[in-house]
Amino acid sequence: MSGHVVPPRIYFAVFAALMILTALTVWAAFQDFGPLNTVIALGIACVKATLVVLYFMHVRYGGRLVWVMISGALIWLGILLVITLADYASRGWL
Amino acid sequence: MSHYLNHDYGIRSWLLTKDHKRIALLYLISATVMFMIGGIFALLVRLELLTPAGDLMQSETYNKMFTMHGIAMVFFFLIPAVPAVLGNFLVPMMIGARDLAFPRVNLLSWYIYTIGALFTLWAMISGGVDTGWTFYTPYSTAWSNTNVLVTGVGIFITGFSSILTGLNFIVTIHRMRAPGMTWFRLPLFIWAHYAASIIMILGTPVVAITILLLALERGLHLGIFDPALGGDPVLFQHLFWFYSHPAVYIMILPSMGVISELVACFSRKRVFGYSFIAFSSLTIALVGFLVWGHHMFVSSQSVYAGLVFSVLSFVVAVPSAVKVFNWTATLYKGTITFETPMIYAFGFIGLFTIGGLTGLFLASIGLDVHVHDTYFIVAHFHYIMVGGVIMGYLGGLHFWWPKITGRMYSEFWGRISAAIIFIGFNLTFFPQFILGYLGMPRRYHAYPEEFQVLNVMSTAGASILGVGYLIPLVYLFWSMRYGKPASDNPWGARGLEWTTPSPPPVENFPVTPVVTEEAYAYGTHGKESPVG
Amino acid sequence: MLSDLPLFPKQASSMAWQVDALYLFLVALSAVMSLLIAGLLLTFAVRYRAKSRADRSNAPEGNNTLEMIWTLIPLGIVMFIFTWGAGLYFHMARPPEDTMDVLVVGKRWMWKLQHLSGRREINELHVPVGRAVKLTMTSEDVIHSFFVPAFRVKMDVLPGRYSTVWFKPTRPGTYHLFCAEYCGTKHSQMIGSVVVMQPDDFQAWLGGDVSDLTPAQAGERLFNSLGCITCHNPGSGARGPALTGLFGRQVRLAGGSAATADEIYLRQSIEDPRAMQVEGFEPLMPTYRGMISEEGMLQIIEYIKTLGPGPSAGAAPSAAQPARGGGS
Amino acid sequence: MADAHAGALHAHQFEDADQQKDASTLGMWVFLLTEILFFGGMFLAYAVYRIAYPAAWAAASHHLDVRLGGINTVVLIVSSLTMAMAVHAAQLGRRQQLVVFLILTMLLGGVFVGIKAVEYQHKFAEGHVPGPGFHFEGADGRHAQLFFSLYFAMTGMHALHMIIGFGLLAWLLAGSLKGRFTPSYYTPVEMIGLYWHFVDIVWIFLFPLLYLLGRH
Repeated sequence: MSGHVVPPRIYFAVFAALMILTALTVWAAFQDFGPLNTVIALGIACVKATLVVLYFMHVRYGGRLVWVMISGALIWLGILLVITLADYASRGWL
Repeated sequence: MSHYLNHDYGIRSWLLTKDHKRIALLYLISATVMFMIGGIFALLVRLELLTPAGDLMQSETYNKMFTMHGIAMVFFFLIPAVPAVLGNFLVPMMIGARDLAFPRVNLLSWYIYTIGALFTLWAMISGGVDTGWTFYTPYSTAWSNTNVLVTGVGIFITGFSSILTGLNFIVTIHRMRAPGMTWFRLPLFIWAHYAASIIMILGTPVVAITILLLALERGLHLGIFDPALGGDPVLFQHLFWFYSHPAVYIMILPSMGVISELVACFSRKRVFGYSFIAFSSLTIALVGFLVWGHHMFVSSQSVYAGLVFSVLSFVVAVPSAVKVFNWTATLYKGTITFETPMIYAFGFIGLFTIGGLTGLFLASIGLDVHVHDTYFIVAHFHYIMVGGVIMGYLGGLHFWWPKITGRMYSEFWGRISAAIIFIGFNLTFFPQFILGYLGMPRRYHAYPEEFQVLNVMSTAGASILGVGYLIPLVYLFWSMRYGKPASDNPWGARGLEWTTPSPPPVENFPVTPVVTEEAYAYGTHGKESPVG
Repeated sequence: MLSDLPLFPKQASSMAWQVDALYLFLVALSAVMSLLIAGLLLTFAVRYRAKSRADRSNAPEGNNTLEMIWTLIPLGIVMFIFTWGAGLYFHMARPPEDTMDVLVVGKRWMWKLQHLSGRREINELHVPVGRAVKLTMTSEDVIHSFFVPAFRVKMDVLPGRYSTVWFKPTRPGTYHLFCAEYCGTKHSQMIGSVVVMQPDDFQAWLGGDVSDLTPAQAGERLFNSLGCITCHNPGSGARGPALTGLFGRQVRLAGGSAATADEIYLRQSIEDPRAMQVEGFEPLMPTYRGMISEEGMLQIIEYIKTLGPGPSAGAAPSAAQPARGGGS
Repeated sequence: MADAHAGALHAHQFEDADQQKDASTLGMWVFLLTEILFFGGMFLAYAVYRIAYPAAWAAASHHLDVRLGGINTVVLIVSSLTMAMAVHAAQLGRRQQLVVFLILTMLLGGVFVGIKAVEYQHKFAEGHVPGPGFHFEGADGRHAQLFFSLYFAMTGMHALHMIIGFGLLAWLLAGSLKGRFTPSYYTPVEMIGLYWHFVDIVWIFLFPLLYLLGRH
């Protein structure tokens, strides 16, 4: 699962992408896209995080088990967020 | 012969040990101490409730008693009991490994547990804490004048010992299995621990951050749940129960694993429906995370959220029922003997059945409104926690005691004390179901007189239960020195842990075992001689 | 002694027998299931004890049909119980239209209640038999819980929020009122009683003490003394939005969002007016946080509720039938 | 996570070095999963209040310095790159490179924490620290105080992780100066690298959530 030597140019490419995305998200924050602002900011953050996980953290070259575990943890986080927020969203309903 | 107990001597060899078996014994000692502390608080609570007027102690004192009873029992006994003692000892042996994957992390987890326990004990000695083990805000953040901060720090620290234990088990079960030990040859004890470990690593961090936020609010005015700032105390309840409900499964799943081993061994038969029991553990671990809101049916969470939590709570009851049916079916056409561990297993199945069925009352949202926060819920969770977890723990402790110490305990006293515990338990907690339905709220220091008869019964039962717990403490301790030496496999049980000497050598197996058969291959190799 | 031992609390509300019916069903189900399991355990334990010579050939190690049966049948049963309990819960969560309202403030360690006629009570609640009663509750400090076992109702009472509970007493008598959510040192003394009276007796009791203003009148008095009236007057060109017919209506806020003018909206508008800026008005209103007690807040809200549609805002309305805004 | 002794190829409980490395990597990942849920609790609180009080939170967010936050984001991403390069150097057994990249990573980590300290100091000066002395110029100080409570809780926990990471890097540096790591044994470098990247990811989310949303 590990021991895979990633060529540095991939690291640099990922780094460049992260930098561009950072600039993009700052730029986007100052434009008015309405509710889309939040979507864009979080979307870019997710892309950046995915890049770091896949390349810097070598998950792209790793075994299936790590994939399963990461998705498991994200599902659990999703459970926590979605169910609790659903409570707040439906507080007024009867 | 050299084994893990005698290959090295001195306190240093224990406090710096990296042997999972010795760490299990360290946990056994500290968990027993915490159990006795929690037990003393419980007896004081029951004594106070003998009379309706609340005249034994001040209400401040009483509130601290039930709080510290809950904290000591939940965080420092029930959660580590089966996994950190029996699991630590048995997980590597059952899968044919020399140790856990990270022995130093394992030792670290015990030190973390101990430091957390010392913090909490310090908080108890220097004035105590009175928030209830649930730490509901804003009472805990703004109104209680007791040692909430120190207690919170203690529980926060201890959480990491649970995380590290779970982490160790998961990696060990994935990576350290002996050749031929496929997933579906694993003993059900391992499946149960794997499922519990998932909860430990995914739930515990949430309660850790929750307690931390509470501490920040109390100590540094970072008002995350403060209604004065527009914060929501119900959010605290969401975060708290996201861990603390699944925590129930951290306690009960490993105990269920023990019961699967006991029932198979003393029926001399493969467990009925192996894969169904295995998968029911995983189902409980997953669905158990979706039901936390049933602790909040009257908290003013939304009506629809309540309904969703209610239906999921009913769903999670099904895999538990499946386990009970499968254990019962295992007895069919078995060759059953009634040694002490088996008596505990029978006790577990009976009490857990009642605990589970009364869970249906609470999952039923319209009925829960009435019994919520009454003695009904107290009775229910003691049937699960004491009737389930502790019965399984004691059964397992007796079952593997010969392996752990190399000595047999007194079978006579074992059976007597199991019976006393069973009777005392029911007398203590069954009346509380009725009390609860009559409407006696929990955490009451004084109560209306019409509730007295049932409270007296409960207190009488508690004293019997207390005696029942003291007897094993005496004869188990006695057996360590004077007990009959145990053979490698005194019960004629299957499983890798019974193929090594009692007590086992330092690295468990002289040569790494190769597994060629299913778990619980009773019968296929002819009957082992019954216990002598 | 045991003959005095009750197994059920008194049934004193329309809800009580419904809850008891579900309870009894579950008790029966539990008894059947427990006896079934215990019976099987005992039978097998005796029949297949090591010394018996019972036939042990073809001992099964599993049976998928059986597993399906004992997974699906319990699933069906619990789903049936779920729908039963859920129906009951909806019934509890939805108060009927025509209720007698009482305002409740919990504080450590007492219950303060006020009828809409103005009569105040502490740790006691008098209600007439046969009339649905709705409580609007809030807390001054920590979380409490309003619990009347004889009515089978319970609801948490939270600081900074309003929760409601309703019940319809069916039998005169005096019943326990408990605080069910642990609230500190004297939690077990935060108790009282609910007195259910015949309607005539209740009217006599209610009229027995006329010195108090109704909550709406007290709210109006507060409204005037705090100077709210200077801006929130129904005249044109007023600096604040008119409150006539406001309660229950949709309000457009500055910034484009909308909110329903319910209790919590009014409370937030009084405490953080500039956070709840109504569209078309200047942010002039100062905060009234800390200047109004929890009871005062409930009274002002009660007063605003009575400002029904029509020009006669401010006129003393009938307190027993507060005007409720249209559906939200 | 690694339980190996210097010099020994693998610890006694493992069959071989591969099994050990496998186990260590898995263990580290499991640990990082717990960290996701740890921060997850605060993200939940954030979401609940952001949705409940959007205007107050946007106003409060305006009082954060987006330039300093942005610079810190860049600093942290560069440090992730140097950390990745450090692992790369360790894989290839380039000891000098490893030392240089570790020092660079530590430096960048130090810069990040330093800038964070400056920001905290601004908050103290402006009275934006929750508590009795809290002072806020905007319309809705109460809910803004909630924002700053979470701001300090989240960035504080993140900074604490940075400081722990800094200590771990110092330990790695000492080890690599002694030549402990070889192409066949560099598990600690890789594990601490994973941790460092994880801390970076947390910031990648904190930056938009705290500094950017509601900025326009």
